[in-house]
Amino acid sequence: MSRQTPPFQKILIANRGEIAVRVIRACRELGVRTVAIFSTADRNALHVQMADEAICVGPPETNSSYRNIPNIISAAEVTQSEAIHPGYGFLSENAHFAEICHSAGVVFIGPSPESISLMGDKARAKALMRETGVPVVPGSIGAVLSEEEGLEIANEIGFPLIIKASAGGGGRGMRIVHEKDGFSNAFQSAQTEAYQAFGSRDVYIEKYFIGPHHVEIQILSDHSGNVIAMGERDCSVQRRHQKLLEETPSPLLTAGVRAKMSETAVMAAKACGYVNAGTIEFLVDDKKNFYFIEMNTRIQVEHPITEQAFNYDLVKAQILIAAGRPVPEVKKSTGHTIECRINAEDPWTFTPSPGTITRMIQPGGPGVRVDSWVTTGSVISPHYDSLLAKVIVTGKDRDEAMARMKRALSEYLIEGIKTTIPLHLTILDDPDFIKGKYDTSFIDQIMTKREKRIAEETPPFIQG
Amino acid sequence: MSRQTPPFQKILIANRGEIAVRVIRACRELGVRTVAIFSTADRNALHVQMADEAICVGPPETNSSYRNIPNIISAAEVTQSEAIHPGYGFLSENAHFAEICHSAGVVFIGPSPESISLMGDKARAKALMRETGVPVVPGSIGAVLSEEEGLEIANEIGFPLIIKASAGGGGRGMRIVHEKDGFSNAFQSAQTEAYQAFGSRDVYIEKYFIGPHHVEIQILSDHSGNVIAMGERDCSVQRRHQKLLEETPSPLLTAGVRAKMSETAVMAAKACGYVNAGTIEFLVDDKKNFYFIEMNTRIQVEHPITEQAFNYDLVKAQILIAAGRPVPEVKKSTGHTIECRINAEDPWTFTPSPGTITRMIQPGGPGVRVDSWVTTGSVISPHYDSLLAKVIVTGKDRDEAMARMKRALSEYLIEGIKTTIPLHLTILDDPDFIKGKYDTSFIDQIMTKREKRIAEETPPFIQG
Amino acid sequence: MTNPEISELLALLQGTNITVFEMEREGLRIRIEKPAYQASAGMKLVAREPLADHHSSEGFRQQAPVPPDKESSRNVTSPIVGTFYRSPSPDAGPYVEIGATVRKGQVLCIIEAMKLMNEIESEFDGIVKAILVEDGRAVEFGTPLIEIAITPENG
Amino acid sequence: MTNPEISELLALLQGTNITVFEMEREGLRIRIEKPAYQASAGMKLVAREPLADHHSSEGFRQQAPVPPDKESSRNVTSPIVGTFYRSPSPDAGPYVEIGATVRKGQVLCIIEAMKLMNEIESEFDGIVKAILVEDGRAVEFGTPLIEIAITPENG
Repeated sequence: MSRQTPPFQKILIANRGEIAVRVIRACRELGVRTVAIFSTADRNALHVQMADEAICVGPPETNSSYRNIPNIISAAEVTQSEAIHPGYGFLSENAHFAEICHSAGVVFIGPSPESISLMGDKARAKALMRETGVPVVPGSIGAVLSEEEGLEIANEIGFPLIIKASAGGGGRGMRIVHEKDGFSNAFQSAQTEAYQAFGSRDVYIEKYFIGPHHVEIQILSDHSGNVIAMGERDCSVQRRHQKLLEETPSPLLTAGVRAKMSETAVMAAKACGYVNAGTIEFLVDDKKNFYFIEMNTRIQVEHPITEQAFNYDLVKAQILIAAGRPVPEVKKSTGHTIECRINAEDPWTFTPSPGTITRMIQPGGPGVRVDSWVTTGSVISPHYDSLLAKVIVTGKDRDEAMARMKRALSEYLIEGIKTTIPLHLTILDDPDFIKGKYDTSFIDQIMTKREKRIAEETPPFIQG
Repeated sequence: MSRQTPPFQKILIANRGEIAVRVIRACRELGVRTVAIFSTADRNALHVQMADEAICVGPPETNSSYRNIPNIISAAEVTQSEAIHPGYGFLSENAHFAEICHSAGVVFIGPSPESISLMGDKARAKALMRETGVPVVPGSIGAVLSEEEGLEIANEIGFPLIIKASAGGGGRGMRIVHEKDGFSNAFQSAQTEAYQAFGSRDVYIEKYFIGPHHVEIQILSDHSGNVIAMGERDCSVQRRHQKLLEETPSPLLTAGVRAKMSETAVMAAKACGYVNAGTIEFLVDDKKNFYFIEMNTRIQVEHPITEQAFNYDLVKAQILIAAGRPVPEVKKSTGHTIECRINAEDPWTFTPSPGTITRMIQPGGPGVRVDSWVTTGSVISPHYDSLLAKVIVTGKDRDEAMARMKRALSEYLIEGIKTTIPLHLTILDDPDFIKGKYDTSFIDQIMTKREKRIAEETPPFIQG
Repeated sequence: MTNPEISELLALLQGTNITVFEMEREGLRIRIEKPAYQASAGMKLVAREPLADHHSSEGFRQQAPVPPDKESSRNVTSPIVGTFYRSPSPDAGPYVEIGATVRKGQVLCIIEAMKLMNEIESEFDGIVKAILVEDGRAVEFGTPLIEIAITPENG
Repeated sequence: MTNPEISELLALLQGTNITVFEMEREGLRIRIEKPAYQASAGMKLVAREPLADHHSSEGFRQQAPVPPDKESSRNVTSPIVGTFYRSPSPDAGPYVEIGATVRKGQVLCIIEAMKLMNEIESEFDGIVKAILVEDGRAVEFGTPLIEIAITPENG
């Protein structure tokens, strides 16, 4: 790859933290010069030190710096950058930004603004998937006007189901119904609550899953219409929709289900004319039925587990595809790969723990990859997300990968701030996790078990 | 692997530096407790901090500490260690130490004392290989008594050839003969010089290779007689027999030669009743003929490239085999892997550069593994070898691996001492290296090119 | 341009001290005016060091700004990223020269960004002591542009 | 046992202050005696810290030795790794007790290593001030064994 003509002369990276470092690494291997952007809070950050050029785009607040479209476009212009890599978060799924890039003559490394808009609008995306034949969570199409219509749908999709206010959010006008008997009351009260909260009685019905699995498929497609799927990532270890640990292969899937999901993901990507790297997120129930949730039209935080499993550089592929090159060839995956996200947070309350890292020793050795932007002396600012590092391990099988992750985490020394490492070690010691039996309710269970353990260890209050 | 019964309860690691750290990592993944040994110079070294227990075995001088057999055996006894891993160097190829381990009831993680002695005696090893049908460097068997006998052998093996004093060493009594015409004079002067230097006129004759390649095969065998070969490592980038950079696959070998060498290596290992990990070193000429040089009866410094290529933990395998378990299964290798040895040395004069590392940032990201024992604040003592770290990268092909290594080295920050990183970057930029066209004379060529470049850049001395 | 897009644009302008924003696209034209933003003077910048010796950089890497040498001087810094110009057009003379007396609100220079010319006004009454950036050079957020010796009444 | 092995053994003993080395194997018996080695007193040891909190250690990890509290005290440290015993055999009384007057060269304790009993002699004339290791405990190279209050004439 190094001996190919570089796909671009210079790329601006419109991001910070570990993903900015990740993109710089890809660029350097491709022979592409890099421009980092930074806020005044990040003047000494690693991505600024590593890039060939660096340009301050604003004060710490992200709206004035990392989301400041005019300053970022202007930075690309004054540095004569040919392309912008948006990373994840910030402007990465902002169709408007992608459009401004195009009109400014700068390549946006990602899909077209149209694909971003389409997949960013959850209702439109779901409708398109339904048309395409991609399974979506069963339920009503649009608002359910009467109890009778509702019952009809309920009989079709089965129980449990959830009634939601069409205009809703935050749990208002929401009812979970476990069997037919409760349907009538629930429907009426949901309508009433919807009206009181949002001024509209419109509600819709969806199948409700207890403890579903979150499994996603990586896809990659080029301008010639080649779309490939690169296996799955099981992201069910989450707390309030924040992923904590991901692995591939998923301990849940069979080869047959994997093949079907991959095929479906390719179909979904083709349906929206998708180009570049993207991820189709699926909800999977215990019977291994899978349903489209959404498509992420950018690189994912957890992309490295796919990279290590396939010995394949997804970020380089993004850049090459954006330059009009074909999707690089993919070979068979090997072994088992796990990623742990190390956040600057209290491991049990998840309270952010900003501060200065007074001492750090990074793990190493066989099968260990670390993607990080911090080092001894790094300042963790409260302005930004708390992701410090991702530890990615590969083993010959799941058992070896788990043992390796425990080993790597136990040698990761980070002093000066709290991190989520103790939580990860607890996850890796959990009997259900070890057996591969976990779903999206897993972290709640971990927390409950821990509270119980602490309660048992604390001597009971002796009544007088 | 983590869910197997640990092969041992506790292992003592009779080594220091990165290999001690490497063995601790393997033990931790296997659930085995570790005992580090250290000299008073290494009290704060990483291997001491990482091990479960640590025991001081002597003052800085290696004969009194890391080679102090009584103290090491006693350390194993007082800590109730069941086995000793010798790493490489120090006592790793000391048959006497292996024997003392056995008589003290401690498992020596490595081959039998007999295999070590046999393969450690170069003449006996060569004779055994010849008997076994393993190709050895063609030449006389024992001393050549007369010029006539010498000429006969010369006609058989061809020119160039080398005449060496049987009792010799250090170049005394050594003659390289490029064609028949020079043979007579060379033979006589070699005999004379041999007599003057060593008191014996005995000389022997061997085929002489100009710029040969150094390629070795990793083998692994268990107590049931299973012997497997795990591909090759090209170690031709060396300076005075010190390896600097290794890669797998070798850019020199074809699939056919690789298969033949692997078969030969297995044959060689079986011939000496070998158990555990070992390496058969071969000299390979430009026509891809290969000849046995020696067998290293221990883990090699460069073992990680095989580990990353095969997703296989060789050190764990060593420990499991020592505990009587079978050789773990090996799958197909993938991609291309390179290792650079980062030494605390002046990159051009190779003068050791002891001192304190005032600041260090370790590389990371896709396909990068670092095996190191140093961190910010580490003291590099003049008492020990200068190996600081090994950077191991894997790419989908050789081009990607080279680009990745350059990228990883360019982000490796080590302040306070000199390192060989600039030399490695020069190697990776060399047109011959890039083409994969190099042999053991490569580093001399690199140095010559550099001197020429410097001479050209320096303005000539103007004569008055 | 939809309402969310306009509200996003307004949010973006909020953090800056851009006073005028104009944009034209597909028959749509937008012009936004805003009072000048009071930058906090004396922001301390720390030098960015290159990561290693062999990591040379020829591109955009501003030097750490030299702080004004006297308490009585203040720098006007760039509120945006763009290209610095001393005059409104190539034919016109510069807005200010060294030694000129300027009033708060007076235009000192322009910064071109995304084809728009952004006028940069003085935040102080005083005398132009130094022009810190060459004409036509790129500037980043916070780059000191012009040093003003503060008129004592304001100091 | 070959000559290289013997010369190796001698080299190994060189760095230690082992005074007697005995070995028996396959009809071979070796005994090596050597005059007592003068250890340099006052070697400064730095505490080894565990790498991280969750990295608990219950095994062999000596505490950093407390330096003798007075200039006039010296520690006799272990020249080898092994097990510390105060008496020559379980039935016998200890070599020395606190308060005992000892002479340079007098046996203070033994350290068992590889089934051999190594007598540790005092390097100083003085009075036994403290016995720093419990009977039967493992010691490493450099572990302070016995604190001697130096007799003024020697101090």
